[in-house]
Amino acid sequence: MNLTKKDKKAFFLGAGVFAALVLVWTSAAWLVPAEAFQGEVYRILYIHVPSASCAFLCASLLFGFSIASLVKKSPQAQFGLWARASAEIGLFFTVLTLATGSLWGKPTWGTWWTWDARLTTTFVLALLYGAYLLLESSMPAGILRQKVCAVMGVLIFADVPIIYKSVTWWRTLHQPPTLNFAGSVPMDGPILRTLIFSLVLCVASCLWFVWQRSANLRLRLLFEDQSFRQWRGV
Amino acid sequence: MTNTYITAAFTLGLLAFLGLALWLFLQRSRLRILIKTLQEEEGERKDA
Amino acid sequence: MIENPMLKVDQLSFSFQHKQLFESLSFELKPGDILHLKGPNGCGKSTLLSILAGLRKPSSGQVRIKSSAANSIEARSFIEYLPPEKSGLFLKMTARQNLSFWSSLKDRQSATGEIDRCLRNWGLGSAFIKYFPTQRFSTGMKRRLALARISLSQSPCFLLDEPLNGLDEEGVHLFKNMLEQHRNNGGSAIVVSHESQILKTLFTDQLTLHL
Amino acid sequence: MKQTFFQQLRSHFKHGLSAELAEPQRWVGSFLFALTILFLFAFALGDLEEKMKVQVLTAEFFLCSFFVLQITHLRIFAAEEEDKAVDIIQSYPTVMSTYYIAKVLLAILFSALIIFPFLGLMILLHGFPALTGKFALIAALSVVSLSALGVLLSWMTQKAFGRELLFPLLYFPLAVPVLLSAVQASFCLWGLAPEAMFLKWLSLLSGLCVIYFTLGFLLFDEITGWE
Repeated sequence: MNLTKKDKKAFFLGAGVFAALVLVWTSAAWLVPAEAFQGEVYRILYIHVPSASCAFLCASLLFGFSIASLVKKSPQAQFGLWARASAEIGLFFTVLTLATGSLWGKPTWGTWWTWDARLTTTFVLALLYGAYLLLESSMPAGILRQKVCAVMGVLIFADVPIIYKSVTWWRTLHQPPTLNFAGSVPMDGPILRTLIFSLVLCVASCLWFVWQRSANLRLRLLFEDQSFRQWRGV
Repeated sequence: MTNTYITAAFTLGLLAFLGLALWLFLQRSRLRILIKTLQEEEGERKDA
Repeated sequence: MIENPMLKVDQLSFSFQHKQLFESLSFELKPGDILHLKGPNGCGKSTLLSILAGLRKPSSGQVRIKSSAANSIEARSFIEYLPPEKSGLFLKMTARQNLSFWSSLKDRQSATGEIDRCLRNWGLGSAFIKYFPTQRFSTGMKRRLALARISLSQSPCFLLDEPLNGLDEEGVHLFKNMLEQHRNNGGSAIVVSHESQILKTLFTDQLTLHL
Repeated sequence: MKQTFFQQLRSHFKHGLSAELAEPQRWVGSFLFALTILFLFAFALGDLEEKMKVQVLTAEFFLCSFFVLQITHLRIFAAEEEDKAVDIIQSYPTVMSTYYIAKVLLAILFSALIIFPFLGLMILLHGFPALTGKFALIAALSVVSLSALGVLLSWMTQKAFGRELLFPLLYFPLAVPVLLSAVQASFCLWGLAPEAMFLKWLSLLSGLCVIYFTLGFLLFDEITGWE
């Protein structure tokens, strides 16, 4: 186990964020007072809402890195790796959002899956992330791949608000959103505080994941270059 | 009945986060080992 | 007054997936020069030509065609590129349609008369050729049509990759006349070819790439 | 010697048109595909109650136009790719966005050539109540926005492995808002959705047209030329 000092520090920081998250979530799951209308099950909100926001945060990260890799022409700048890391972590959070969403849907609506506006948007976002990663893995490495993936990143970011708008219009005909971010759930006192805490910690862990994943990708690229150069006896 | 869903949701979330962190950690250490062996090889090649 | 060079390359290097093809290459092409690009297989001749044609980005270094960057629209209007194996034709369309498209892209809008004369010059004047899609041509005839496109465009700088492959005696003869006429009109060209004996008389200088 | 924007657009369009006409089997194939969809739904439709029937016919129409568009867009650059004419186009002083616009117009033309006769057949055979200007507008807007998107994605995936599988996976999620607003807008026409929403859906559809077209127009230059 020969991690460098920098690695150890980074993982130590990650462990700290994770410990805080465990603390907040356990208190959210059991200690914070139940909510008047939905009783206990609203608590899933504390994990569903932050992971959904992280999923959409990763979409904007992907957009930012895509624009950077389109504008910056220097090949060394590894915005492509950062973009790929944020797409992978974004996929992770969309799947987590869908899972917690259906866990919340079962007791509330009696079914695992409902075409609720936010769930459908997250589902399409998951498809978009999957499409982005598939596009990147099926192209030969090079400048063209970087540019094409950047264009895809821009398309995804342009599409997410439109999907959300169209799906919300579509679903509000059938059943008004019982719970959205601002929320019909009366947000005050301990409920609001816990939600903000878990949101902040979730975003922190999301950024940490993106940062570490892109560091791993850079490390692998370094290893590939070095081993190839060595093999070539350069 | 509902709190089974709550515990399920939260344990799922925590396990997912833990799994992802672990995967990153293992990947990082594997890469470090590979790079170290590469440098050792480089060293040997230089001495030989 | 020294004319500004047709094409100027300085410190050009290109590595493809860590394989260094060539390193800090510099040369100049003045109007009237015909440069013969030589080298063993796989030394990067075709890659160099595709960089000069603005199809590939070099790892480092600069390519200037009449003082504008190789991938700018002004630079592209001066050069005419012939790819090595494929001839870049629209196989489902007739020879005339091919030539009129390429000439309209270069703002030449050559009338059908001019196109027919060019086809006849290259021995592609018969009726069969006028009305049938180019996919039924032999490789030699496809190569002649590609060379016809290049001669029709009258651009000052030709980048020709293996122009003779598939050509018969008459084709080679026609190509030599075209290149000679091009040189006399002050045009320049870079030719990658293995049959250097046939074209030796035309080359003004040569550049050899090493593995 | 620099050509004006419209001159190049005209020569790309004119040439692309004759390239498509020189290879009819490409778009005749998708017309046969549309006919199979027509027959399949005719077998399966049976005698549904009026409201249900209209919903199924709308689904049939947009399902078929989506796949016809996809086939057209996947093959839109086939003429150039065959003998690497793509490299010559990129080595020529072509303004690549004119090339993009010409290809989008061709895609719209040739898919509309298949989709609107198909719509006529559905109206004749199934009594699909779509003989209204509004529905034609919805269909036209969705064809335009999907074509702007499809041509861009088709060029992007040109050099990818397993292109036939990758293209639909990229195309579908980005087409979700177009298909959704097209279906919902047509439901408004037949009272299956509140009338007031029709203008909203139409504005979303035209917004999508503008967004996909401008994104395609701006981003196409980035992925051509020096690769």
